[in-house]
Amino acid sequence: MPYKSSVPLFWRLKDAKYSLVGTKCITCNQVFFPPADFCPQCRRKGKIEKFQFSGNGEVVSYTVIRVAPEGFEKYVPYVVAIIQLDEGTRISGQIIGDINKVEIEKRVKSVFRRITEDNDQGLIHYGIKFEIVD
Amino acid sequence: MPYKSSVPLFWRLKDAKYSLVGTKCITCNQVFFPPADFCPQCRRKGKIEKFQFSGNGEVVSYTVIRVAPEGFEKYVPYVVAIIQLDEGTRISGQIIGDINKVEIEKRVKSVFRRITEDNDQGLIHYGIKFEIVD
Amino acid sequence: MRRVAVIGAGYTKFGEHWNKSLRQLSTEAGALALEDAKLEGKDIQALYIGNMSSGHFIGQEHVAALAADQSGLTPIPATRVEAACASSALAFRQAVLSIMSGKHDIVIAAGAEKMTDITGASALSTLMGAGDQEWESSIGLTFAGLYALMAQRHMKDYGTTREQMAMVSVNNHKNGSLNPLAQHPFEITVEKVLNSSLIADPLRLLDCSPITDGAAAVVLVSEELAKRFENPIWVLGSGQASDTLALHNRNSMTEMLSTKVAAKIAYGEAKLKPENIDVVEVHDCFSINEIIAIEDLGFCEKGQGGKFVEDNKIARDGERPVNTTGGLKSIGHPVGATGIRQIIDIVKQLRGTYGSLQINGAKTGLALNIGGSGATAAVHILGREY
Amino acid sequence: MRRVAVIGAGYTKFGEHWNKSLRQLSTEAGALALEDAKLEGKDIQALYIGNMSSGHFIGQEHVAALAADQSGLTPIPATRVEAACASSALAFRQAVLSIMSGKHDIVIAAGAEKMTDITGASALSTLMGAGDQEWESSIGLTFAGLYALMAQRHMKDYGTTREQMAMVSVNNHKNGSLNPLAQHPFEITVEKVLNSSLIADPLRLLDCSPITDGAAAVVLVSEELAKRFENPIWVLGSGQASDTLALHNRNSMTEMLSTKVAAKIAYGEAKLKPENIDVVEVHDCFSINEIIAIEDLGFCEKGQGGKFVEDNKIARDGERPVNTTGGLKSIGHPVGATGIRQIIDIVKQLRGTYGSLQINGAKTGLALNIGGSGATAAVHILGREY
Ligand SMILES: [Zn+2]
Ligand SMILES: [Zn+2]
Repeated sequence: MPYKSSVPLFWRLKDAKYSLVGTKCITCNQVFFPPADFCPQCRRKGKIEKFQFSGNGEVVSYTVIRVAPEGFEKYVPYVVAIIQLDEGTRISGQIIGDINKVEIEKRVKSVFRRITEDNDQGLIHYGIKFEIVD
Repeated sequence: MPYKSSVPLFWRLKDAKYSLVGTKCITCNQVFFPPADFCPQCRRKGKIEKFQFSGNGEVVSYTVIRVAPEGFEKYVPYVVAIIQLDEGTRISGQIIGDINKVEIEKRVKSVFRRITEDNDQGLIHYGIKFEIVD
Repeated sequence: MRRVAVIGAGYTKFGEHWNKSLRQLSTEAGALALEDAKLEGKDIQALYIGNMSSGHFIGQEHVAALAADQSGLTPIPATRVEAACASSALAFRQAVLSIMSGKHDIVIAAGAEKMTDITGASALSTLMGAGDQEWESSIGLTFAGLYALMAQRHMKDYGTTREQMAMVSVNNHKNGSLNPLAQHPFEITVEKVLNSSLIADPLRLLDCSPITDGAAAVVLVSEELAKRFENPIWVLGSGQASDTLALHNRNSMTEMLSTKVAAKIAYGEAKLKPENIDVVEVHDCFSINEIIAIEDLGFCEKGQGGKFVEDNKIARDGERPVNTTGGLKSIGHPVGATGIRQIIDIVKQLRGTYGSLQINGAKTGLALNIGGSGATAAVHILGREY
Repeated sequence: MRRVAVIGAGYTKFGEHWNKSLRQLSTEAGALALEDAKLEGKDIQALYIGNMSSGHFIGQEHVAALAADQSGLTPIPATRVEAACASSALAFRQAVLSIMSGKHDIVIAAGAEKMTDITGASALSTLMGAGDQEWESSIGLTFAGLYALMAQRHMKDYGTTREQMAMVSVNNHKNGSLNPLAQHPFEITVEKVLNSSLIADPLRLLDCSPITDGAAAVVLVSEELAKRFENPIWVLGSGQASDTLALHNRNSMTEMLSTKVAAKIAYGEAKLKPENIDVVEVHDCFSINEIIAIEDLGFCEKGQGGKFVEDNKIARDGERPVNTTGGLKSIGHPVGATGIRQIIDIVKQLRGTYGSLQINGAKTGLALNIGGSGATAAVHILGREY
């Protein structure tokens, strides 16, 4: 199956996946999450630094996944959303809690949760999810 | 891993894999194994029929596999050869028996044996192997 | 620039071919195209094939060489092109470019996918190889999920209704009921769509194209050679564009920039406008995508796609017939084959000899093939005359 | 026909990049090529990328869109080309054709593979996706096994010796010891090769190229634009050919028909003969393949490749320097990146400014990239002048 998790992959992405650490181009102030290695606008003139996102944001769109891909079958139904982070970029993430409370434009904050289990490798994957802020 | 076995695949190839049934173009008398659906020489003028190979042939080249791909690890070392079948085409296959008796140009005959086990699906795959004719 | 024409075309029955392998399907489609062109294998100078994920579906890469081998076409150059569900429109484009370049004069372009040798769940996961595996697949998103996200926002921003999306599927099944090669050649109703099981809200089973095996192939020739063939159909424009792989990295979720850019190029090359297009093939992997595509291609204003469908303008006898032979929904969606299947249906309409599927008087046609959630789009415009 | 030149080139360090993903490696190679060309991202009109099996190695298809996205090059057309280990030579060729066609004037062609995120056994199995999965992989054949079958027969038919094969690896490691980007930049001895562990008789570990991560990219421009750049290197010939996917379906196991056909086309286009080629890159995935390649390319008679190596004719100061920067054996073999890496090493030799790697006076070069056990071959000939 295509979603392939590996130890080096998780190691490479741990700051981002576990702590919402992205990057920022201090030349033009654009922020990037997932972290970008270089600024597509400034290119060679860009200067990239690490940047900590607060995890606060707003629902741009969402759906309820009822037929899941391999590895996620036992979590259905679950909500997946696109979140506009306050600092200025977007990310896909699950929203936990009452499905009926999820709406476009609702505020969310990030929480740290189990994402899935990898039966092949016996690994449990954790990462950032979101919950609705009342 | 790329070698993907599936029930439909085995079903499609069962006559060939289990019984060395190939095909023959009765327009030009060329034989095909693996079975070809159409004759690349005669193309639309070709007429394809099933054709039973005897399983007798000769070693064109061989090697001893000592580092195996997934699914074959426990069989190393094993001999893989290209066999010229008497009826006129070539096939890759394992040669069982004493590794030291295998040589280019030696005569072989086909036997039915276990090929590998598929741990994902719990299937045991059987098929044609060869042995040296003294 | 050197002009290029399609002079042979054919696709296999689409469906679950448990008795046929990828190599058999590819060979079959190639033979159909050659027969249609009244050419022999030895006339072909190069082969391009679109295929998304044979590595996962059947454990086989290097499928261009395999197709050339199995069709007895070696030693001609054989090249596989991949861009998820847009793989074969890109293979078609490379075939066009190779003739324009002067390297070749007669080229076969094919698309093939064998999806049913693995389980449905495994196929769904394989399809997500088209999305961003680090940031989309990893959180449990599916393809239906990505298009559901677009649908939710399209409904919110433009008032597009659940019923309008259902009408896309109804239209395509109605057309597909006329197509003997379709996987699901029967009519459905809006009610049936709305009562089918939820896959990813608001999308239901009958909003989604199926898992399919199939192959499609065309023969392309240079301007000079085209004149020797009956009824050549000309490639008037070829546009291709890319966008971010992840949906969340785009500014808008209700339009596809890749489609808009590709369409602009294709219209420009063809010197045609949306109102000059007689028959249209769009990529209805999910019903919402047909609505978005109709807007992005300029057949109506942004946000009016749902209304356009509701007003029956996409019907075979409507203002702008779309997916006249069934679309991905009814014909099926063997991902790597769809782009060329679309082009073949345009070619057959433009020839004017498509039997019960014929849209009378069609002189120009457009095919839009999309990869993933829109990271790749390819637009081809074809015409009876140039 | 419109001429095409390479005006920018660069490859990443080859090796096990546990801290870098495919997307990072691709972006890095692209940036190196753009910097070398003194161009900006906005100047690039299309992207081609060769990649064999990202679907298996990292669970990601659609990598051309990903590369365009990550490099900030959207919405330009981005196309992935796959032909096993020959993927990037074919991507290069499509870039050339796209410029010849007149569609584009400045194109980036890249190759990338990330192979070390999975285990070695799994990587071996993935590589067999290049062979025939129904009739080769299914009986336990490996890639080393396929080349071992060729080696056994070459030894029997032509008296090629175990030592001559070892000398291929010794030569390539000697050259690679000068290359700071090589994965294994150290010298080895014939004895060391002969004492390394058996992989598939007669091939031993040091006959085999390693598992590698890496990426390579070049910028190509049309004839008209080339004049504005310093030291353009011209594409004089591009040949590509196919053969049966399975080794057992070929008449000969000691030569590759695909190489011979591709070479004939490339020599013809370049109006050059083997004796006019100053530097050569061949596909030494296994030592025997360099010997077969030298013969098939016409640098010696059939069967004399072993002797050619033994007589040191392939050395940097020999009659026909081969793999002057280390070859696949010493530099490493990220399968989808190798074809363009080879072309880059030819380009840098022809520019005449390759520092300690320079072969003095090189004016013409040839690169041979092979897919699988020879079902695909691509030969490119480049030159300082045309
Ligand atoms: Zn910046
Ligand atoms: Zn025949």
